[in-house]
Amino acid sequence: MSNPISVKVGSVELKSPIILASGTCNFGHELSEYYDLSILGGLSSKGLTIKPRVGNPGVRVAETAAGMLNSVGLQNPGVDYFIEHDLDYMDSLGCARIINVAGHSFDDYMAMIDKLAPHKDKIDALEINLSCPNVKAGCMSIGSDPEQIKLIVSSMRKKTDLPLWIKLTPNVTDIKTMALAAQEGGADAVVLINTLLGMAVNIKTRRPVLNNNTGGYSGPAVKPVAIRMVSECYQVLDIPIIGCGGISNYEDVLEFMIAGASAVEIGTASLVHPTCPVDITADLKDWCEKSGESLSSLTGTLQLW
Amino acid sequence: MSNPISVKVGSVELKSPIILASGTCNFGHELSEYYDLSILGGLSSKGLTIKPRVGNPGVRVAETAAGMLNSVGLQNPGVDYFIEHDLDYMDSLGCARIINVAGHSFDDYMAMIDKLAPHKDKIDALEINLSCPNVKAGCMSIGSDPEQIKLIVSSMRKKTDLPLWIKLTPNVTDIKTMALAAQEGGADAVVLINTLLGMAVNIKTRRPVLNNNTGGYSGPAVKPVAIRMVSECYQVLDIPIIGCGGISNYEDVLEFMIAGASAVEIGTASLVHPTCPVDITADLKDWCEKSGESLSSLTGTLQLW
Amino acid sequence: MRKEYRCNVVSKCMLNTDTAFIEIKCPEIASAAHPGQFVNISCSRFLKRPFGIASVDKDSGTFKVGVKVVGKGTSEIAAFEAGQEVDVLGPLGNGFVIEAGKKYILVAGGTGVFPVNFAHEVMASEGIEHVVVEGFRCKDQIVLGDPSYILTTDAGDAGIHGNCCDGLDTLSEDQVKDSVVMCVGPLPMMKAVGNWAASHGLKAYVSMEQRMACGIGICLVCVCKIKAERAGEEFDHKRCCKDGPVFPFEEVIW
Amino acid sequence: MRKEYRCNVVSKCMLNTDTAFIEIKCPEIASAAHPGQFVNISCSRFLKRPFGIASVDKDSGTFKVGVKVVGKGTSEIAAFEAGQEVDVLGPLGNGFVIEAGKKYILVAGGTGVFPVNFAHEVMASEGIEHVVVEGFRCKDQIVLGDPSYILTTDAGDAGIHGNCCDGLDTLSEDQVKDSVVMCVGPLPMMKAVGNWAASHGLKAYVSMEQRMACGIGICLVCVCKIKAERAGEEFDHKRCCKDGPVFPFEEVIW
Ligand SMILES: Cc1cc2nc3c(=O)[nH]c(=O)nc-3n(C[C@H](O)[C@H](O)[C@H](O)COP(=O)(O)OP(=O)(O)OC[C@H]3O[C@@H](n4cnc5c(N)ncnc54)[C@H](O)[C@@H]3O)c2cc1C
Ligand SMILES: Cc1cc2nc3c(=O)[nH]c(=O)nc-3n(C[C@H](O)[C@H](O)[C@H](O)COP(=O)(O)OP(=O)(O)OC[C@H]3O[C@@H](n4cnc5c(N)ncnc54)[C@H](O)[C@@H]3O)c2cc1C
Ligand SMILES: Cc1cc2nc3c(=O)[nH]c(=O)nc-3n(C[C@H](O)[C@H](O)[C@H](O)COP(=O)(O)O)c2cc1C
Ligand SMILES: Cc1cc2nc3c(=O)[nH]c(=O)nc-3n(C[C@H](O)[C@H](O)[C@H](O)COP(=O)(O)O)c2cc1C
Ligand code: FES
Ligand code: FES
Repeated sequence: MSNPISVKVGSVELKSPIILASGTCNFGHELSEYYDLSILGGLSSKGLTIKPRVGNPGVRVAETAAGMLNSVGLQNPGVDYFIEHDLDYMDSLGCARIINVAGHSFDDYMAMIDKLAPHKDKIDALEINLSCPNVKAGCMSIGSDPEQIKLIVSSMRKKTDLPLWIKLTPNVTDIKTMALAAQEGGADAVVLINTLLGMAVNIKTRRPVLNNNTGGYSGPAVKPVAIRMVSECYQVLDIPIIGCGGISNYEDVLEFMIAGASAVEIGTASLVHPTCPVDITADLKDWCEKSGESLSSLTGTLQLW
Repeated sequence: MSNPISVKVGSVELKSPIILASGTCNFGHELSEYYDLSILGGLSSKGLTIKPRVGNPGVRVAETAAGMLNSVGLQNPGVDYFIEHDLDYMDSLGCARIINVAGHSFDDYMAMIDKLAPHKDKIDALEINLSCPNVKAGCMSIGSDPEQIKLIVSSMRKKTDLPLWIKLTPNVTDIKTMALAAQEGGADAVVLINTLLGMAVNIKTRRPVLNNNTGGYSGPAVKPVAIRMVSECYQVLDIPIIGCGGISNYEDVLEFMIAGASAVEIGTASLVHPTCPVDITADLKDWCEKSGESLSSLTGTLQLW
Repeated sequence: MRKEYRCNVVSKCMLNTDTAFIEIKCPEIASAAHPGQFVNISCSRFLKRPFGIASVDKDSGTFKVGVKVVGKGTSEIAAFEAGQEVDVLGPLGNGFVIEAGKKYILVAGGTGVFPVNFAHEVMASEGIEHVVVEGFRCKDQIVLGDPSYILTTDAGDAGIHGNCCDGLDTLSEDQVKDSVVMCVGPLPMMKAVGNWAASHGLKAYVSMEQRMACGIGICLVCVCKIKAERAGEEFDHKRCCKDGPVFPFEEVIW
Repeated sequence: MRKEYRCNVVSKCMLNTDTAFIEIKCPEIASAAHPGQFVNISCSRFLKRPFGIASVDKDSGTFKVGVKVVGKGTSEIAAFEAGQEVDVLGPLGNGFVIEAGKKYILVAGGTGVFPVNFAHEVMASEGIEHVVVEGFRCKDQIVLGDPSYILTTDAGDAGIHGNCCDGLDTLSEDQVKDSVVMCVGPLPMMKAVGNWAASHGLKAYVSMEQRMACGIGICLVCVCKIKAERAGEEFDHKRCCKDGPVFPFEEVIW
């Protein structure tokens, strides 16, 4: 057992199950001042769109019990700028390069694949964020309509053989249907979960704390929902799952992997303790040493009652 | 302004917006040892079913960050036993008597109404819990199918003129559709929210902590989701909303009312601090005195951005 | 009316490396507590933690609990020092019924030694005849032992080599006869002791443990299977916190 | 490499009823800090809280922050006593550029007096010419005042009756000429001071405040509107925590 914490997500080999979640590590520059990112399994870029986006105005964060709401609104420099200025940097980090792709319409997503596919030597996987609230299909997002998910994933599949990781929204009645639709469309993996939709009210001003009214809820508070969704999907899927939502220590990582995740993403925890992935990595190695087990053998070992 | 904290939920007048949530106060006996329940707006009984239920076996609670999962599984003595042994007690408490009704099928719910309707002089409202996971309609619960909601509510409506408060599950893609369906069926109010579906894993045994595998997630952690749903529904509904989910202090009550609630329910907070409704009530009175406002005037004053 | 008390830790000592003995000031609880009852103590985690009342000093208005470290809450509580503020609910549950004129056999294993310590304290002060039998894994684990106790260790490095039942077997016929057995410990042990009592024609009471939330009977998460009162049903789910934690042995479905 | 430091509070005093001055030991931060930078300090709430560095003592390896109580986090932090453990990230952000040979006008309102105190401290010790103008609501609110400062109060019960700009207007032509203005305070005040500077032909820098999560530039929640670098675009959203908090006045879109 040379590296007991290495894992595989389909064809993608990761030297650790820890991936930094999109939107909580930018493109890696800032966190590189805190630790050597090559210890990570991977880093998922800030969500990118065809055009640059300034994101939402005003207050974008609200603290909650054991978590936070954000309404950044996909602020990003646009995919062209990213390719020119940040992709090489991400390539230099020494961990898997996951590019998070967002869009407002079917066409947006297709255009994004066309832009990124030519750079496939610098990309390990495309993480497709299907939970953007403003899409052609109408007021409901692509990520809560299985037909749309299948269509969009299968259309991307035709354009690239880069691994497609489909990141799903938890704000749905039945996550299994969405995950199965992604699988049928040809996804290589699903990422569970993006943020829960939440709101906080300022009782003095009687206005939402966030200028966008609602925001994405993340942090330890969402973990029980994420674990449940990972476990539900593991029972029906044939493709791997990347677990995400509230992870803040190595025990959380084990919990996600036992429930069915092949790898995990750490989001909000990096905002609270930037070097927590360093500690988690060390603790995971320690656990493997003590238990004599490799992490990858944990995936899906949960025995339901 | 004789009582600045009195509110109305449709035709039901409550001397305070505080209602104890179903399943977190039993039928009132135990909490009466801690405070005089007549200070409350109301008390919602433990969820009742046609037949007595022993509930789920084994471990039924898992602690989480800022909340807990429960898998009690509707343990209750059955509606007949309740009517014979507990209804008079609830009637004696001096606060509104809300009877929480659960079932496994359409027929169950109808039978429950037939049992309870004759006791309408001892009942202020029926709270219909439409988020039971095992119903005739198939694996999806009644509470996540608008057609079923409308059917069941309109059928109940024909059987009783007791106020029908429909308690909805948050585990749906679009809560507005569910709330509107309840309204169309003739509901007098909706109660938002019941618990989020969650899971916790014991990493040593590699089994779910709860013997029922999943459980209902409650406590401060769910508040942002609940507030968002109350606000969303307030924007489309004509009937009142009773807010619920994570309330643990008077500021939470104000937040829910500003977002659109006419009254609120306190659940898990009673498990952590049994007398917290006493403090919240005092703080609300204090707030009214200081602000010169009545609580009922707060409902729905949220000004969105 | 009952209350949730905001109390102070008055003293703390370690009984062994992972077990703390914590004294908390709360005159109301100290004066109302009966052996077998428990308290629910707050820490920084979301829910309170239940501990059997291990000792009471009515004069100083304090009570003690023994806390064995098994997880995050107990690590935190075992590290409390004098002055620490805690929220406490108690005394909770139904304890042991101790009647003058009767005689008792108290049996403890694991953290069961704490409630049994309180029962012994009360019986000793009220002159109620009783013997105490306690089982431990090994010598290091022995806490709150008393020279009058019959101690057993699985490892055999102190007291009688064996378990509680081996300890019980050393009692004289006289000690056993007409006694009431009270047992607190791990489930298998309580079952074995209950069966031992039954085989000697003795009435036994056991103290059940279950994960709790409220501790006061309103959430129904802490149930254990108890023989149904109504005919036709196999069992009832009774609340450990309110209907128990002490139940007659023969009513528990194991 | 940068680090999150686990530090101890060394001393705490109250500057007035709702403002604490807290000294924290962290040699790394003390030696690296520049005026205008801030630290992110943990409390029991989920996110850390940002505070401008108000003073540094490199010899003792400590720095100070002034904490005005406005909510739950600041109440908790203001109540910290010596010995309290805190997690601290810092020094964060881009501070004021202080150049030898230049002269400065430092202007503060509200909690802006804390970073300005540090700037004054550094300039005084390095012999850099500067004046300090501070505006308060009333006499009671004056904290960290120095006899050399020009103080203004809205209430007129101390110093000059008026706001910071009224204070600035009392400066001699000589004091104003060729100075660089550095301003920390509420938005309307910074805007007024910036305009005052512009009308006197002076370059001004302001320190923006926004709700933060990470404080280190990775989450993009803390942005403010800054004139776009690329032509054709109206504005960029720049991060207060990483690209700021100090920005040239003329680049901020108010
Ligand atoms: C009536 C009663 C009396 C008790 N008396 C004592 C005593 O005198 N001394 C003592 O050391 N321990 C006693 N216990 C057990 C003690 O409550 C648990 O060890 C403690 O709750 C574990 O908390 P934790 O945070 O360290 O463990 P974690 O495993 O981190 O806790 C997670 C959750 O599970 C619960 N939990 C974990 N183990 C147990 C358990 N064995 N029983 C009940 N809940 C558990 C916790 O309360 C918490 O809600 C008693 C339990 C009960 C029900
Ligand atoms: C760069 C910077 C420097 C600062 N320097 C100082 C200083 O030296 N002294 C001082 O007393 N205060 C300073 N503040 C403001 C201080 O950070 C807030 O007063 C504090 O975060 C409020 O926390 P709370 O929990 O008491 O308020 P709550 O309202 O309970 O906090 C809720 C959330 O909103 C955030 N928040 C609330 N008010 C502000 C605010 N004005 N600015 C930023 N976030 C806010 C909190 O951090 C928290 O995430 C500074 C803020 C920034 C951004
Ligand atoms: C500030 C912030 C920005 C985020 N931006 C993105 C994004 O651009 N694309 C995306 O797919 N997810 C985004 N997310 C979601 C996270 O990647 C992650 O799925 C979610 O926060 C749950 O994980 P956590 O609880 O560990 O944070 C963002 C989350 C936060 C907190
Ligand atoms: C232990 C427990 C039991 C519950 N039982 C019921 C029930 O029988 N019927 C029901 O409608 N809701 C039940 N609920 C849900 C609560 O009434 C409430 O909707 C939910 O817990 C969210 O509110 P809270 O965060 O204030 O607890 C239960 C909740 C808990 C924690
Ligand atoms: S713990 Fe709530 S009923 Fe026992
Ligand atoms: S607070 Fe995270 S980028 Fe500024």
